[in-house]
Parts: sequence; structure tokens; C-alpha cells
Amino acid sequence: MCALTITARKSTKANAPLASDTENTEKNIVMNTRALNLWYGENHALKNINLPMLENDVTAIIGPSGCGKSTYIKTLNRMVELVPNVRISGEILYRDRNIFDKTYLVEELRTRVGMVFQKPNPFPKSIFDNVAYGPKIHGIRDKKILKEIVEKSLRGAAIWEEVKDRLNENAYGLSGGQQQRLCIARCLAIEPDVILMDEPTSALDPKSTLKVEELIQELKEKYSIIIVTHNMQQAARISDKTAFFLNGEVIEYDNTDLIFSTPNDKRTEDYITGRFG
Amino acid sequence: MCALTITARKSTKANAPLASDTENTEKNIVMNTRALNLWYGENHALKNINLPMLENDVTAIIGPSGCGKSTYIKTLNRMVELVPNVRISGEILYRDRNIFDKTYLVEELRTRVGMVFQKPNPFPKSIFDNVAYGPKIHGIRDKKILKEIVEKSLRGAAIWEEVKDRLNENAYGLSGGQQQRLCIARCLAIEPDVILMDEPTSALDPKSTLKVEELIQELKEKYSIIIVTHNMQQAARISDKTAFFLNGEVIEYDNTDLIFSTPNDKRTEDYITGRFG
Amino acid sequence: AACGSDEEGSGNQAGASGGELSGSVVIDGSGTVYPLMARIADEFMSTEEENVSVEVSRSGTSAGMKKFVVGETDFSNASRPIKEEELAELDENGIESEEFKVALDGLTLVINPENDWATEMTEEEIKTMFVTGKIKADDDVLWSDIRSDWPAEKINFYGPNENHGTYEFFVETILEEQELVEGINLQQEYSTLVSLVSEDKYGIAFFGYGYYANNDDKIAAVAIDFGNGPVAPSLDTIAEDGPYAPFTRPVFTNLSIDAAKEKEQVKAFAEYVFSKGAAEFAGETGFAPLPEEELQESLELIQAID
Amino acid sequence: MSKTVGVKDLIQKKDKLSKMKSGVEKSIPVFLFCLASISVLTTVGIVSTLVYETFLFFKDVSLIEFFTTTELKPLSPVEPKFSILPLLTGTVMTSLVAMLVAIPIGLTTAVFLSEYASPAVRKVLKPLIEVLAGIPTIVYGFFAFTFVTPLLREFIPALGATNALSPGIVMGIMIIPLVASLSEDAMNSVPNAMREGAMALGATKLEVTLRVVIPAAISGIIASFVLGISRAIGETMIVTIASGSSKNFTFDITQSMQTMTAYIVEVTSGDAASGTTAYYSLYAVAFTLFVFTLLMNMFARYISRKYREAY
Amino acid sequence: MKDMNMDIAPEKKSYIDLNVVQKKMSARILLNKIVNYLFLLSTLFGLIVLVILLYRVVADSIGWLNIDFLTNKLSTSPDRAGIVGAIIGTVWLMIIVGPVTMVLGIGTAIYLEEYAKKGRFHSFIQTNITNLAGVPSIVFGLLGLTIFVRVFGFGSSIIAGGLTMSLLVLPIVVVSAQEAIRSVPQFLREASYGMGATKWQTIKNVVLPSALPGVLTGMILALSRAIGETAPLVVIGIPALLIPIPGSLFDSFTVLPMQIYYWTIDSVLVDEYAHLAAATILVLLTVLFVMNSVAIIIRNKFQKRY
Ligand SMILES: Nc1ncnc2c1ncn2[C@@H]1O[C@H](COP(=O)(O)OP(=O)(O)OP(=O)(O)O)[C@@H](O)[C@H]1O
Ligand SMILES: Nc1ncnc2c1ncn2[C@@H]1O[C@H](COP(=O)(O)OP(=O)(O)OP(=O)(O)O)[C@@H](O)[C@H]1O
Ligand SMILES: [Mg+2]
Ligand SMILES: [Mg+2]
Ligand SMILES: O=P([O-])([O-])[O-]
Repeated sequence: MCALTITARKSTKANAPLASDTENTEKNIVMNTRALNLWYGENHALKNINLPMLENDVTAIIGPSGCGKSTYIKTLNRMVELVPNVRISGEILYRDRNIFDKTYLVEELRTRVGMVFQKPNPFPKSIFDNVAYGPKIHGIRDKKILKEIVEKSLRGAAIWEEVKDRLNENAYGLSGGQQQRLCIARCLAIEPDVILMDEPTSALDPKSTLKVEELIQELKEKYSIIIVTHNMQQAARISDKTAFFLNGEVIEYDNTDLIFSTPNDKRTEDYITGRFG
Repeated sequence: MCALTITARKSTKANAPLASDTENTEKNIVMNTRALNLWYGENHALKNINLPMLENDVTAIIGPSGCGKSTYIKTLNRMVELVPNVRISGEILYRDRNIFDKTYLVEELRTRVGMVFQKPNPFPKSIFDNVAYGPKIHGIRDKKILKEIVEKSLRGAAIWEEVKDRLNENAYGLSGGQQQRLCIARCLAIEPDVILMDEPTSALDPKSTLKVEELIQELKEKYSIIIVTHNMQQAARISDKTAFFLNGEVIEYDNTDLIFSTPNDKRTEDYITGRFG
Repeated sequence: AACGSDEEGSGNQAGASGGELSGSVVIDGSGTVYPLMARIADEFMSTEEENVSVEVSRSGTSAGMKKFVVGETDFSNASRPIKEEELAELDENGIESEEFKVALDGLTLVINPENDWATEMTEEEIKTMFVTGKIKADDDVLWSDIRSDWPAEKINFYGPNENHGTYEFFVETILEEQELVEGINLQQEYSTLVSLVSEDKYGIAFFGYGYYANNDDKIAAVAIDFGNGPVAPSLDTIAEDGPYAPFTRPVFTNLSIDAAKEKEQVKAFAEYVFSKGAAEFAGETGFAPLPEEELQESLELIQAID
Repeated sequence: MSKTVGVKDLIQKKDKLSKMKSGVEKSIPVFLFCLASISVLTTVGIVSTLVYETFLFFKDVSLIEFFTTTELKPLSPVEPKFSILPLLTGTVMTSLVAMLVAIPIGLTTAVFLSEYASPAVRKVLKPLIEVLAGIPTIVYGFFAFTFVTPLLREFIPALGATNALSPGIVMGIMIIPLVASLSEDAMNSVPNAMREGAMALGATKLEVTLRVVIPAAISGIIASFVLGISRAIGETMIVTIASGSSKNFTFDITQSMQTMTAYIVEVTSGDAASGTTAYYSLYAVAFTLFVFTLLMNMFARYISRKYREAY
Repeated sequence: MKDMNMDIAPEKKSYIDLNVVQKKMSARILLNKIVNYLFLLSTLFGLIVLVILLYRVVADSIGWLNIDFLTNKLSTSPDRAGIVGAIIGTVWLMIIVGPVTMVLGIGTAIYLEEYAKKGRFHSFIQTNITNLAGVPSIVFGLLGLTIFVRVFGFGSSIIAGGLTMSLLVLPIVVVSAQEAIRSVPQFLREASYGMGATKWQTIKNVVLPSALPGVLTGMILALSRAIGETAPLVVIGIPALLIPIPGSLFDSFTVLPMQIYYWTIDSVLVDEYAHLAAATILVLLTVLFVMNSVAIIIRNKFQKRY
């Protein structure tokens, strides 16, 4: 697809994302957000967002509570439209196609852009059925193929060894950390292209968090990942790019190491050093 | 009544209250807690509490969340007994009489030991009726006397000027800070001897907080006050004595200035300097 | 062939575990006649034709007729003769029907068992006391207004309501269309009337003999003097030409001839009613059986249907 | 990955197929909409049948006769009279008796369960009381007729074998759980902080209940009363069996009275032939009954919404 | 206690006289105690009635409720009478009410909760359902009589009774299904949408299975209401004597409560009918008890696992 052409630029307002045009200019842009605005009724929740997302990168989104992180990530697979009275302007290109296009079926988009949620949310079904859910709704009925997919996905989510003997047990019997990896496996089962993760470790204990973080590092080999986190250290540890949101605006966007070492914006610095949020 | 004779002493465990026997040995003890233990079912919430409370003093109770502050203060007027499955051992002397005595009627105790709650909880009645409620249930029917009581109490709670023209309006029309002072007025109307306050300002904005703090300073001329607070500065500002609770035990009890300047216990110091809680 | 087997069946297989007929017989109409018809139907189904289903409702004489004239029912019981309008409607709908007397009922005046004065009354006394304004303008009639040595207590009148053929018979035939006394307590259920009188020392009610006969432990019947000394209602006295005759009335059932022609089971049941049922079960349900010749006549009429 | 099937391709192929099936996706809401409309159709059906036949009735009988005279003799061969007042008094008197039983007992039950009983006691008593609501009304009718009336007779000799009192009481018992559970819900939604505020002033439970909890929950409590009344007005079998069918205009609850519902039963199961005024009268009565209960239900919802305190 | 007054600082003008307060205190507390017991008594009142009611029913049915009673067909003679017909009629009724209310009720609930836009139309349907829940059952009987019995010409058949009953209990099913659907956490829906599932796939595969226990509980409660309901069937017209067992949806039928009704009012004719009514009540109550227990078990077993 098209190579990253956007370099450091200023939008009309002061909220321009700054992508330092170093090293990874040759990476493809998977999703590209352009002049995105979003309103919940009267509440202007996202303001003129411009943000690229590179292939096989981990992009972290950080910012204080209520700044619009979840809203943004849910816009990327149009889950935000489940909220009544949402209004959206601007465009988001996924592989060069505008996801808000009339002809773009949301179901198709969501099959390509998977999502992992803050609280592990397995279905109250067996472990097997949880993972097989996606392939099944997309019309794969063949038992043998389903089995292969389930195993492959569970392996991919680094949970296969722990659950292979209890695939028919209810997913609610798993620990929180296992449930979250199961949800990742469920997401992998439809072989998405992009994975969105909204604070995937915030409900987990430190050990499970570590496991999921390691997993994300592995997954980025094959998938492009966007992760929302309120944990600065986590963003620093696992992401390649970081965007800092504040009050619905992108204050700064750059390579993670740069954001955390030499932020351009005073507000970013204040946030990173724990002066608010 | 009896003068304060308890001086620094160690209980069997390490949780002995330490009252430095300086200056105020001549003040009366209003309430005295001795070897108090309390269980919620299996949960041992208060462990061998020994704590005096001096007349016309403000005693602050501080400690991290869940340490038993509310439980303790609710034990002092036996409100804690409203919780099912509560078990209590030990004794609390109010003016030398054990409040757990079979012959001691809770209603009588609560008329002497008033209480102000964390969240303002006026009744859904008029301002007048809120304040008159206590006197009325205690048998005062005379309209004129009731009016006098209401005015006096509202003045006492420093809210008279703000509400004198709208006594018949519903109390829910008041702001949070006004509601809290109304609740204090309601408490004053039955002319209690001791006033218990459980985080009375935690639901208020800074301005209202200040007003209530000033009020507490005035009230202590006439009443003995125990105040639970999670706000260290507040404790330091308004109290004479401070008790530090941790895990249901009293770690340290002393003059407020001593506690905040030279705590005896490492855990107190850690808490005060914000290392936990 | 089916017709033949039917005739044999009703003759030979009585008491056997079941005949060859099936299908349903639908009966509606009078509540007075209901106990008798239900009893006959029950017996018919348990001893004669196990596979025939006879359903008996009791929406009342007139309501039953409404269904009968449009062909919804096969039999319509009645506690009064069929009316001209009803015949006209049957005609209009092209339904051929026949009215048969089934049994005799005696209109019974009942009082509380503790009432020890009015155990005998004359026909005339009954006729005057139940008519409005006859004794007193305000109708607050006292027992002593009828005979001076009776208690000076108000009479409480009860009776079945206008839904019932019994009401019509009482008002039209016995009271000769004079208006019923004001303030009479009219009820839909006979059970209610029985209870009311059994609890009311000064009460008096009228209804069919059957409801009295089954409750003679709770209520008492007035013996009526029709001029030849008091006659208590009983199965014997209410029989044809018995001494209670002025207050007896026949009860009927109307048969749809068309239904009898079309459905063997309807005809079979009709034959059963007049060959056996009406005579055998009248007594136990509180009716006097009709004379045998009359039943035989009806039976022959039915057997002649083809 | 290499050894497995290309899930991505599989999905894309199948998806094209399934998107063709998106007709299903589109038609399902339409289908469900049709199902949901049945409930509306039911209302339309009720209203239109009632209104049409009621209209026919009022062609024969004037509104004035219906609502202001006092005689009801629908099947009289001499001179039929149509007044709803005897039925209204019957309905009002039985419902009044019912509410005199259900309101005090239901409310005190609610108070006991919500304010006095320990959670353990509450957990046992509450479902037991709700059993009362699940007993079929025909059973209550039987109970009223064969047990309560004879029992009351011991104390009130003048009581008729059918009367308004006994079914009224039994209806009240049946309605206790309704009043109790709705009132209890209302009291439970009064925040505990309010109770604690009063207790801390030395109030007894009774004072807390009477002066704080009940006033705060009053809208829900009144709503429960109104729904109870509406239930009593619409109740049929108990009164049909136990209150008789006397159509006298009277307020004497020791005597037989007929309610609107019992009248409908009598006329439909009785002798009135369709097409007659008597037959139409049953629709006029039913329409009155329908409007009555509808208004009460709407009123109940209105007050419980309007006066819900903002705590 | 005297020195309590002394504790109060002299400049503080006191309105509260502690001695008075104290004197009143014991009276207040005593009152509270007494009232506590009064309230308990009042709470127990309902239960006492329940016990009496059950005791009477059991006592009256002893000797009458046996296997024969359960397996015999209906009869006019008390010692032969049984309720197998009413039991099977009740089952037939459920065969209509179950599926009809399930489809209508769940469909309506899904539409309201998942599809309808929260607006005027939504609240119109919602209000309509709440109002229907408050319409007296006898009015539903009239609806059934007019629409199903007359207009559709089903007569007093199972299908007419079943459809009427279905409309009557529909609001119960809709409301409980709505609650069940609403209690399915949003995150489960999101999880499904996140996989590219369509709305209907999400409802079918995630929402309905999770809501099932709640829906089932509502269904059972609705069915038990339908089993015990009498008034609409009285209006529709159920034969007083129906011996045959219904074999199709278009047959006449009777159900347990109707049998209780007829036996209760006919107990005046035949005393033993009161015992038959009691025995039938016991059967009905047992059925309802079992159904409600199942509902409670389902509810407890599947309660909130999220
Ligand atoms: N469903 C909704 N309806 C209306 N407003 C909403 C909704 N969801 C979020 N908002 C508002 O949009 C803004 C952004 O919310 P969002 O959930 O995206 O914040 P966030 O950055 O994810 O916060 P957090 O860190 O707490 O999850 C907030 O002001 C919030 O109140
Ligand atoms: N009603 C109750 N039933 C059972 N346990 C309770 C109850 N209330 C409090 N506890 C437990 O008792 C302990 C002390 O609680 P308490 O409310 O006194 O703490 P606290 O110091 O007031 O905390 P906070 O600062 O959060 O108000 C905690 O472990 C709490 O979980
Ligand atoms: Mg968020
Ligand atoms: Mg607390
Ligand atoms: O029910 P009847 O026989 O009196 O019409």
C-alpha cells in the first residue's frame, strides 16, 4: 500500500500529530485517520484527529481519563456507532478505503480489524466455542477446520498449553489473565489484519499483565496493533509509536522513545511526569 | 467526671494508643473505649481498641481505606448494630456508663451522641422540618419552641443567614455544602453532648469544606467532636488529638501536632508522608 | 350398513364395553334440565357408546335456542315450550326440529326449616304474595299480612333471575304475567338460592323440584292447597295428573331432525333418552318421569327418522 | 500457518455468500416488528370490539339512564332496565372491603419486611407471602364461598349466603402480596443514609418508618394501592362465586351484590341471546370496566413517576 | 443521670430537657416494640390464611384424590368422576399458549430492546404492553369471544381458548424477556460485533442464550398464570359436562379451573361435588407449585455469572 508520506506538519490548531520522519518511512500505513471529529450528542469527544498507523507496529495511545482514547479506538472499527446519537465527520482509511463508505460493510471491516477489550469478555460458552465463534459466524462449519483454527489461535495467544485439556469447559472457569488471552485468541481466530486493544491489561494482575505484554510483542510480527493504556511504563515498554490525547485532541504523536525522552509539548511532559491525569 | 489518668501505656499487642501526658491531663474524658473488638461475621474489623476522648476537644481519626474508621465511629453511637451479624466485645464508657449496658437505651445514647455523615443526608422535607425532626420525635410539639430551636440550630451551624427566607422549601434545593451544614444543624437541634463526624467534607467542594471546618472550630467550644478524615491536612488543621488506625488497630494516638511532627511508629510516618493509603 | 348395526347396537350391546359409533353430540340449553340430560349422557357414554362424545352445556333455555336455530347444537333443552319466533327462525334457516317432553318438574316453594308456620299455604296466597302491590303498596310484606297469626316479620323473596325458564314459567304461567314483587332477590345460580333460604328464617323462594329434593336437609318445601287440602311436592305428586299438577310443568328437549338424519350418534342418543334414560334417571335428578306411553310415542317418532 | 487452511480466504468467500443472505438481516427487524405489533393489535381489538357493541347498546339505552337511574333488570320480560349503578356499587363495595384488608396488611407487611425483619427472616417470609399471589382466583372463590362466608356468619348472623363482605376480604388477601411487594420496593429504594440520619437523632424504628421512610416512598406506596384497587375492580371469579348476582342498588355489604365482572360472566354464560340489548349491555359494562382499570393503571404509573423523590 | 444536665454549659440555653426526653423515651421504645410485633402479626396473617386454605383443601380432598380420580373421565356421579379430561385439556391449552407466547413475547422483547429506536413509537408499544398487563382477564375473554369464537369461527375450541389465554399472558412474557435481554451485559454484544458478527447473529448466538434463563422463568410464570385462569374461559363458554378427551385443536375442552368452577357451584345439587372441587384444587395447586419451583431453580441456578 502507500508508503508513509505524512511528515511533521501542523494542523490549523495546535493539535497536529508530529511524526518524526526518521527510520520507518518505508513502512506501510494500515489505517489513516484524517480530520476526524466525533460528537456524543452535544459533547465534542474527538476533535480533528489526524493519525496514521503503521503496519506491524504497536501504536500506543495514552492520555488522562475521559480524553477520548476509547472513543477513538472504537471509531477505528466503527463499534462507536453502537452508541446512540453519535455523529462523525472526517475519514478513516483502512488500506486506502474509507471505512465510512456506504458500501463498506461494518461486519467486513470488523473482521479485518479485531478488538480486545479492557475487561476480559469471553462468552458464557466453552473455551472451544469462544474461539470458534468468529469462524462459525463467518460461515465455517467444518468441524475439522474449526478444530485447527481453535488450536492455532490458542497457540497464537500463548494459552494453548494451559487449556488444551479443558476445551469444553466454560470459559468463566479461567482466571482473569487466561480469559484475556482467550479473548485475544478469539480475536486471532478470524485472522484480522489490525488488532485494537483498549487497556487490555488494566483488569489483570502483574503476572498476567507481563504475559499479555510479551504476547503483544510476538503478535506484532504478524499484526498491526493499537493499544490504549493508562500505564506509561507499559506504553514505553511495548510500543513503537505513541499518541498523546488530551480533551479529545491529539497533542503529540511520535516514536515512543522520543515521546518519553523529549516530548515537544509541555502538556505531554506534564502528563508523562505525572503532574496530572 | 474522671480526669484523664491513662498515660502512655502498651497493650499486649503493639497497637497501644499512646497519649502523651502533657498539658491537657485536667480535661474530662467524655467517651472512653476499652478493649473494643468488633467482627462483621468472620471479619475482625476492630482489634482491641483503647481510646479516650476528651471534652471540648476535636479528635481526628485517620487511616487508609478499610482500616475501620467508620466502623469505630459508628460503634460510638451503636449505629454499627444496624449491620446484621455484627459482634462486639469490650466496653465504651460514655460519661462513665457502659453504652453496651442492657439498660442503656440506644435511642437515649444517640440523643446524647449525635452524628454527621459523609454524604449529606437531609430528609426529603422542608428545611424547617429537617431541623425540627429531632426535637419533634423527642416530644417537643410547641410550635414556638420548635421555631426557636430551629433558628438557634441553624445559627449554630452557620447557615441561618442563607436559608432563613426559605425555611419551607425542600432541603434538596440546597447545595451540597449547605446540605451538610443543615445536617449539622439537625444534629445540634437535639443538643447533643458529643458529635461524631464521618468524613463530613469529603463530598464537598473546597469552599464548603472551609466553611464546615470553621464551623467545627466553633462547635468545639460547646461540644466534644470526633471526626474521621482521609485528609491529613484537615486533621492537622482542626483537631487537637489524632488517632491513626491501620487494619482495625490503633497504631498511634497523641496530640495532633506530635503525631504530624514526630510520629512514634514507622507505619504512622509512612502513612502521613503518603507512602501508602 | 352402518344404520343396521346401529339398531342392533342399541338393542343388544347395552352394558357392553362400547358400541361402534363415534362422533359428537352437542347439547345446550336449560339449566333446569341439565342435571337430567348430563346424567343420561354420562350413562350413555359409559354403558352404550363409549366412542361417542356427548357434551352438555347449560347456557339457559333462550341462549341455547339461539345456538340451536343456527344449527350449532343437536339438542336444545328447554324448561318452556319453544316460541313462535324461534320456530320461525328455524324455518328460515331450513332446520327441521321436533320438541319432545322429557320429564315433569314441580315448581317448588321453599322455606327455611325453622319456619314452622308457613309449611302449608294455599295457591291463592302464593299468587298474591309474589305479585307487586297486591298486599302492600311498598311491598314490605310481613308474614302476618298473609295470615294474622303468623310472625310480624318481613318476608324475604328469592328466585332465579330472568335468565331462567323457571322465572318465565313462574311469572307467565303461575302469576299470569302480573309483575313480580319489588325487591325480590333474583339470582343466577340455584346454589345461591338454596344457601340464601337455608340461612334465612323469613325467606321464601321458588325453583324446580330437583334443587329442593337434593337439599331437603337444608330447606323445606311448602305444601300447597289447590283446593283439596295441602299437597307437598314429591316425585309422586308432581307426576302426570298428580295432585300437585297446577304447579307442575313439563321440561323439553328440542331435537334437530337434520342432525339426527346426518349423524347416527345423535339419533342413537335420542333413542337412548326415550327408551331408557328419561325414565330411569328422572327420579334421581329430581324429576317425575313421564308416562310410559308418552315416552314410547317419542321413541317411535325418533326411530322413524331416516 | 502454512499447514492450515487459509482462514482469511475461507472467510472472505463465505462472507460474500453470507452477505447475500443479508436479506435475512434486513427482514428480521420487519418480522419482529410484526410480532411486536400484535400487542398493539390486541389493544385495538379490545377497544374496537368494546366500542362497537357499546355503541349499539347506547342506541337503545340513553347514557342518562345508564349512569343515573338505579335499576338493572336486563332480561325482564316485562320492562328491561339498564343502569350500571347497582354494578358500580357492587364493584366499589367489594373493592373497598378488599382494600380495607389489603392496604393496612400489605403496607405493614412491607414495613415489617423492609424495616424490621432481619435479612434471614425476610428471605423466608417474602417468597411465602408471594405464594398468595400465585393461587388461582377460582381457588379463592371456593375458599370464600365454603369457608369465609360460613365463618363470618358465626359473627354476623345477618350475613347473606352470598355477600360483598366475604369475597371482598378474600380479594384483599389475594392483593396483599401486590401491595406489599410494590410498597416494599418503594421503601427499599429510600437510601439507607436517610434512615441512619434519623436513627442518629435517637429516633426509634417506628419513627424512622413513619416520618422518613414512608413519606419518602409515598409515591410508590400510593401507586401500589392504586394498582391494588385496579386489580380488585377487575377480579372476576371470587365475586362471581361468592358475592351472588343480586342487582339491587344498595351499599349493604352483608347482602348479595353483583360487580361489573360478575355481570359479564352472568350474561355471557347465561341466557342473553346475541343481538339483544341485554347482550350489548355486557359490552357497555365491559367498556366501563376497561376504562376504569385503564385510568387507574395510568394514574398509578403517573404518580409513581411524577412524585418519585430525587434523593 | 442528674449530672448530665450539669454537663451542659450554663450559657447554653437548653430546650431539650433530658428528664422529659428520658421519660418519653421508654414509652416510645415500648410503642416501637409493640408495633414491631403487630407488624409481624400482620405479615403472618397472609401466611395463616394460606395455611388454613391449604388445610381445608387437603382435608376436603382426603379420600377423593386418588389414582382413579386422576385417570377417570368426567362423570355426573361423584364416585366415578375423574379429571383426566381436564388435565389433558390443560395440557392442550399449554400446547397453544407455550409456543404462541414464546414467539410473540420473545420477538416483541427483542424488537423493543435491540431494534426499536428509543423514541415515541418505542414508548407507545411499551406503554401499550404495560396497559395490557392491567386489563382485567374477563375483558380478554370478551375479546376472545368476539374475535376467535365468533369472527374466526373457532367456536369454544382449544384454539380459541389458547389464543385468548396467550394474549392474556403475553405481557408477562414480554416484560420478563425484556428484563432478561437488558441484563445481558453490553460487553458480550460488543465482543460479538467486534468479531464482525451481524446484529442478528449477535442476538441469536450471544444475547438469547444468555437471556434464556430469565426468559424461561418468565415463560413458566406466564404458563402458570394461564393454567389457573378461569374468567376468560367462562366467557368463551366451556361445556359443563364434557366427558370425551379432546383430540385436536378444534375440539371442545375443559380445564382444571373450569372443573373447579362447575363443581363448586353444583355442590348444591350434589354435596360430594365440593370434595371433587377440593381434590381438583389440590391437583392444580400441586402443578403450580412444581412449575414455580422449577422457575425458582432456573433463576437461582443461572443467576448472574458475569
Ligand atoms: N456512550 C457515551 N455517551 C456519551 N458520552 C460518552 C460516551 N462514552 C464516552 N463519552 C464521553 O466522551 C468522552 C471521552 O470518553 P472516552 O471513554 O473515550 O475516554 P477515555 O479516554 O477512554 O477515558 P478512560 O481512560 O476513563 O477510559 C468523555 O467525556 C465521556 O464522558
Ligand atoms: N456492613 C459491613 N459488613 C461487612 N463488612 C463491613 C461492613 N462495613 C465495613 N466492613 C468491613 O470492615 C472493614 C472496615 O470498614 P470501614 O468502613 O470501617 O473502613 P473505613 O476506614 O471507614 O474505610 P473508608 O476510608 O473507605 O471509609 C473493611 O474491611 C470493610 O470491608
Ligand atoms: Mg476508556
Ligand atoms: Mg468510612
Ligand atoms: O335454566 P332454565 O331451565 O331455568 O332456563
